[in-house]
Amino acid sequence: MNVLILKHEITLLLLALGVMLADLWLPPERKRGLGYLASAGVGAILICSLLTSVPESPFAFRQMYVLDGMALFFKRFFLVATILVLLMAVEFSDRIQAGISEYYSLILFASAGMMFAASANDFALLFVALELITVTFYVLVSFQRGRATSLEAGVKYLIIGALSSAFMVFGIAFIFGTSGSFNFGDIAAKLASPEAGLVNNKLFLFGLLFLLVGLGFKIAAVPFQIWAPDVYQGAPTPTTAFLAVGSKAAGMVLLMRVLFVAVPEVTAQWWKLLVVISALTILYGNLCALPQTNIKRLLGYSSISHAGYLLLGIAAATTAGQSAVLYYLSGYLFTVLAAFVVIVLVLRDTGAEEISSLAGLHQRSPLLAAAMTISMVSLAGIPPLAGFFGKLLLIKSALVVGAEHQSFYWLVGIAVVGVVISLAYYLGVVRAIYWGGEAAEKSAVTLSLPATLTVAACLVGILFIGIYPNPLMKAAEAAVLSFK
Amino acid sequence: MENAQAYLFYVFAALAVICAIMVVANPFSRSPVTSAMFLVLTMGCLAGLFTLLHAFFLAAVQILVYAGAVMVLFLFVIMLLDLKEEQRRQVKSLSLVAGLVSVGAILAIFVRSLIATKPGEGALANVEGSTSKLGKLLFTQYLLPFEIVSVLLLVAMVGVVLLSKKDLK
Amino acid sequence: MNVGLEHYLVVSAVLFALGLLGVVTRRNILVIYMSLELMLNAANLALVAFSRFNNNLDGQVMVFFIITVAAAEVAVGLALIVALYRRRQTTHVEDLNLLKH
Amino acid sequence: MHLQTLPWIILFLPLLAAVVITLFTQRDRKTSATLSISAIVIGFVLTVIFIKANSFNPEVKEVSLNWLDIGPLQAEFGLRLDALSLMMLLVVTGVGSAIHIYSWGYMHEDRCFSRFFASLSLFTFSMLGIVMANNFLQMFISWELVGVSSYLLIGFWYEKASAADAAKKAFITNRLGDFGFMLGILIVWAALGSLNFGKLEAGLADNPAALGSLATLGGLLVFCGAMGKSAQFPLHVWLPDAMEGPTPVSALIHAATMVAAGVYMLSRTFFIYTPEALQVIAWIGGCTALLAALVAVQQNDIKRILAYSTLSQLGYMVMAVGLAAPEAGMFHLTTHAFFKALLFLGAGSVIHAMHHEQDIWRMGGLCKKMPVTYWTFMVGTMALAGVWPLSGFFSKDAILAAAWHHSMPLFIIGVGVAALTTFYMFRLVFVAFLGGERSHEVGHAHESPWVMTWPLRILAVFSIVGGVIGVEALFGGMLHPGGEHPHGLAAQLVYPFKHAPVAALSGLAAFGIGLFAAWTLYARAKEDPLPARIGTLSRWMRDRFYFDELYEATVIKVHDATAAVVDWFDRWLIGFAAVRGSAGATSLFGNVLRFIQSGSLQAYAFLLVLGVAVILFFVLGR
Repeated sequence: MNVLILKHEITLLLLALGVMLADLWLPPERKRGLGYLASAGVGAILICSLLTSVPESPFAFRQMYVLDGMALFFKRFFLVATILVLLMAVEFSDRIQAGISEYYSLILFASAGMMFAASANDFALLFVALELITVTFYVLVSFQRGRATSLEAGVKYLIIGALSSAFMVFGIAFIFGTSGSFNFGDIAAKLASPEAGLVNNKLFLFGLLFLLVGLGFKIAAVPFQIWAPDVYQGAPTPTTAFLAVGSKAAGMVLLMRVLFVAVPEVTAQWWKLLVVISALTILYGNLCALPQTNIKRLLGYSSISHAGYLLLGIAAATTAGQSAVLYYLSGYLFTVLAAFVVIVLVLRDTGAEEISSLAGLHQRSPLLAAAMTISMVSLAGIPPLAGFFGKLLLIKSALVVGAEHQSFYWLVGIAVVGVVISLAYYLGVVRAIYWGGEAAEKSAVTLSLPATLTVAACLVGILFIGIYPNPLMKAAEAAVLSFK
Repeated sequence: MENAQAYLFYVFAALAVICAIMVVANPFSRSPVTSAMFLVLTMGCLAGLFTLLHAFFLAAVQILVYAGAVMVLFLFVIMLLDLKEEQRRQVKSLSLVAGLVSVGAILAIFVRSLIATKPGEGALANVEGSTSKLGKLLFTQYLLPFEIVSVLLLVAMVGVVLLSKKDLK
Repeated sequence: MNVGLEHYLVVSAVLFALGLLGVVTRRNILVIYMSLELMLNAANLALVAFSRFNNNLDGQVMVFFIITVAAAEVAVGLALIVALYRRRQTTHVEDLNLLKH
Repeated sequence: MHLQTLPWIILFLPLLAAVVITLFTQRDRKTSATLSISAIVIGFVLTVIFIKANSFNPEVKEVSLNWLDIGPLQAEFGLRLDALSLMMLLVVTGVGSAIHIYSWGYMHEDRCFSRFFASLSLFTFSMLGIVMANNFLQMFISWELVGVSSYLLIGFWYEKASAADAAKKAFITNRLGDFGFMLGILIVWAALGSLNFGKLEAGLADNPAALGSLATLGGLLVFCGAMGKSAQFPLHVWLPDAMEGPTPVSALIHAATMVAAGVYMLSRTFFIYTPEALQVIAWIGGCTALLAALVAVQQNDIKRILAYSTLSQLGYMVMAVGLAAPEAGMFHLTTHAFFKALLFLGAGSVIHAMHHEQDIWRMGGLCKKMPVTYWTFMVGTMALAGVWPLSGFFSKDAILAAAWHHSMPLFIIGVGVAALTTFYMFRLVFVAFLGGERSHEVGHAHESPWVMTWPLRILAVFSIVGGVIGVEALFGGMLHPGGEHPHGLAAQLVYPFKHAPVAALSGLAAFGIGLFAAWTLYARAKEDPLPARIGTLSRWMRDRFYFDELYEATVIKVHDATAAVVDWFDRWLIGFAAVRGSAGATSLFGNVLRFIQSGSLQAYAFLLVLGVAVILFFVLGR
């Protein structure tokens, strides 16, 4: 077994420890800059991961850990997200009273957890990776402990998170009990052999459903979405961004691996459940977002609806649907991070998070106004931006399946209705920026060079993925092939 | 011998369930301290059940970590926060009924599935949870999760320090 | 009088359900948290029972992980509850009402 | 040498400039202008390098990326570089550079200097997109972008109601044509299954009947797009109004780029037109040329005269394409780009000096005040009128020769238009530049700064030599490989007289007649003598043959009536019942649903457990 297969995770953990240790010697005023160092380090790991290809034998630790195309795709995804979130955290640092270096290193630890999740091929690894992410996020969410809302969000996340973990653990126990293994490959093999009768084993399905509670909590799908708006609103903004992108994507990759690698037969049986969940999630997220006035809460509901769109591709359970999920997530990464970076930068002085406080942004900073606008327009799914092609691919994959199961046509209809509803609130944000009356503050928003670069990177990402979708589509298709 | 084990099972199981009821729905006291104390007892009973299942190492860990460390932490926090005066708040009957119904439904579905499946048929109970065997597994096949858990403990440590440090520098 | 796997599983499920009931009905965050621990213990019991009757030690390794993770989670959770108490002087869920709708 | 990336750089530099200006340098006027200007100048230099590196080889080069492929839908994003597009590239970047530089001087005092340059760069990007596109889809996207950016530019002074209206009019008229264009593209795609020009051409060469019964219709629908952009009758009405934009914009839109896009597109897609379609195209071109020339005779606004002149010349070019001589059309497009840009910039220089006075009857005697402007303007006029050996003579002759070979009536129209052209251009020169001062503004007029005069000088040089530097041979070689073309300067100079002597001589004769008429009527005129002589006709010409009024009375009235009906439906049925109703219901749902999100942790936990119970029941309960 080749330990080098774990090189990305190991370096990331070492980087996290390094950042934590560097805190001991750095004078307080220099600590803020540690974030740049950390993101540069993550950048180096990203470059390394880009140079890595899928090894001959992708497994390690007796097939517990796998480094296939899918894992590699998501590792890169998480690394990009981490870089941007770290840069965002640097801009946010003046609002964190104590322990900014710990904040950076916790982000890195959570990122390491996501990297492990991307490679999990075993329920033991799935459990510990997910718990590493969740426990780290308990701390990250309540990091601004001077703010009551941050603490409240932390406690809510803690209780609902622990509850869903308990469900998940109980579920894993029964999956283990009925199938006799934690390993995805073993379970799939047992499931495929008809004499074992696992497909109709009710206790096995019971366990699987409980496991889905835990994963559903991570991606914030109905009916496990209930925590998301409160936590998104209360958490420090970089944490919210990481929660929206990283944590959700970790849930998605695990969900896909469980559903398509471990229990493909059951997934095929359960399409109706997935369709209903997807439809409800889309509707719930979009409808609740309509009357929102707090921008972070709005994005919380919006992230619920996006989980619904992602589930649409999973319900389709085809290669096209899976690759559409990967494409959609990548677009979502840049889009949502762009929005959160703008929130961090614009609302720095006032601390208000109302949509109306974005008024007159185009006069204060055309760049940020453009970034927010493009992000909202992309989230709403207007061509030619990333969000549009993502939705197009997802809907197309669902339509193909619709020939077999009519319900998918209904699901597509609901998805389209969801898009129409979402236009109202996304464009509401745009309207607030350009026609929202006079800016409360006239002063131009001053941006540091790294901040400008972060915004620009997000914008380039959204536009590139949207205008030239082919490379990413091909990469997603290649990643999905590893499920075959 | 068989019978003795069966009796012991029923004793431990009944005790565990009764103590668990006392944790969540103690008719005599709503104090968190009593809940915590009954939870310790439940853990103890579970350790007993573990022993009956020949999981000797885990039984020890259960007592040491759960009853010994985790529950002490709970009690410590309860004492630290001095939570006496909040006992007067009452459980709303509506939420109690709703909770009972949904939890009962889950339990019912579970029991139905259990009856439909009969997982225990033809099972031979012969595995021994000895420390050496577990240790071997832990440090070979399960090394990776083990290491991740160690990182998790580090994160928890850092998190606890950050969250409970008195002064914000 | 033969005690089989099902007996253990029923006990485990009852404990899990009791924990769940505690989470849904109790108002003190600390007690809710204890109920969550009860649920985790129920899962542990099921795992150990399965491990014993399936003749497979992997389940016990998992229990080891669960206990460790639960300890870490409890530590963070309690620290969070203490921080909340310091800020708001409460451990009651009804008082967490800043974030809604 | 390949230099595959050069064309991409040329294409995307202006876009980059536009983006950077909008996002970063709004407040910094100088940087904005520098960025925009350097983007296009670098583009020009790179074009020259690219052509040089490929040793002026008119071989077709394509670079393309697979832009999108979802199952059967395959769209590519590619650049096609052949003689046609390279030459057009030179024109667009070359003339564009001159106009950009000139704008620096002309727009110097404008408040929204940066916005102007951002729009200008966006426009350049879209135009380059049309020129280099290798497929219909990409061309259509750039085509629409040109529409959008010209809307921004024409309506640049949007505080002025007339400018805003003109921008709207241009946009809507173009949309009409574009709708036809889109339908045409769809027909071509449905019939041939590809949108790539190279593949389409090869497919049609293999099987000329591939387009089937819809061939003529498809061709004409595609031509609709060109009618809109190149302002052909009856969609010409937007172009004179577009003069409301700043003068450099007029030069850019009317000389090198937007209006030329239609002709360029016709040449690019020449292979899809059936003979019947070409017949229609030729006649529409001829009519436009004649009509516009007549209108130009009686206009008094210096920019409007030039606008109608442009219309008339565009008619020529479209006619050339219709006469199966796209190379002649492109040749005229190129030379026209030089001298029309020159004339517009000259007019701009005059207007600048006259403090935005545009009536030629309030000028006069400017030749002494503004010698550079006067002489360069004179060169432009002579080139436009077709004086041998200036560039306009050669290109106009090529068109007349094509008409001579194909259609007698069109030849006569062509010669008539040539005479009219000379007449109205010299009317302009005599009235505006010669004679006495007609207003006291003339007394204060002085020559423009160097940033404005140097582009004039450079364009003047090209207007003189543009006809003999091998442009025609290039287009000819591209569209009719193997055809004969003269070599050497002397041979070039006399080629028209040998090739089609009648056409060449009638062109010169037309010039003579036009000049004579203008001289007799206007050399010493205090006011316009024509209305007195030809009465009604003159009024019709002045009022542009009442096309706007006609549209006002018919199209717009019908449109308004329809709009009123639709509005009623919209307001009462859709608006009230559907939209209000569903919007109301939606937000009601939203408001109800969010009370689920009560903020109570207990309720959250309960809902989660309830959700689990429901899902369990859904899957295992039965």
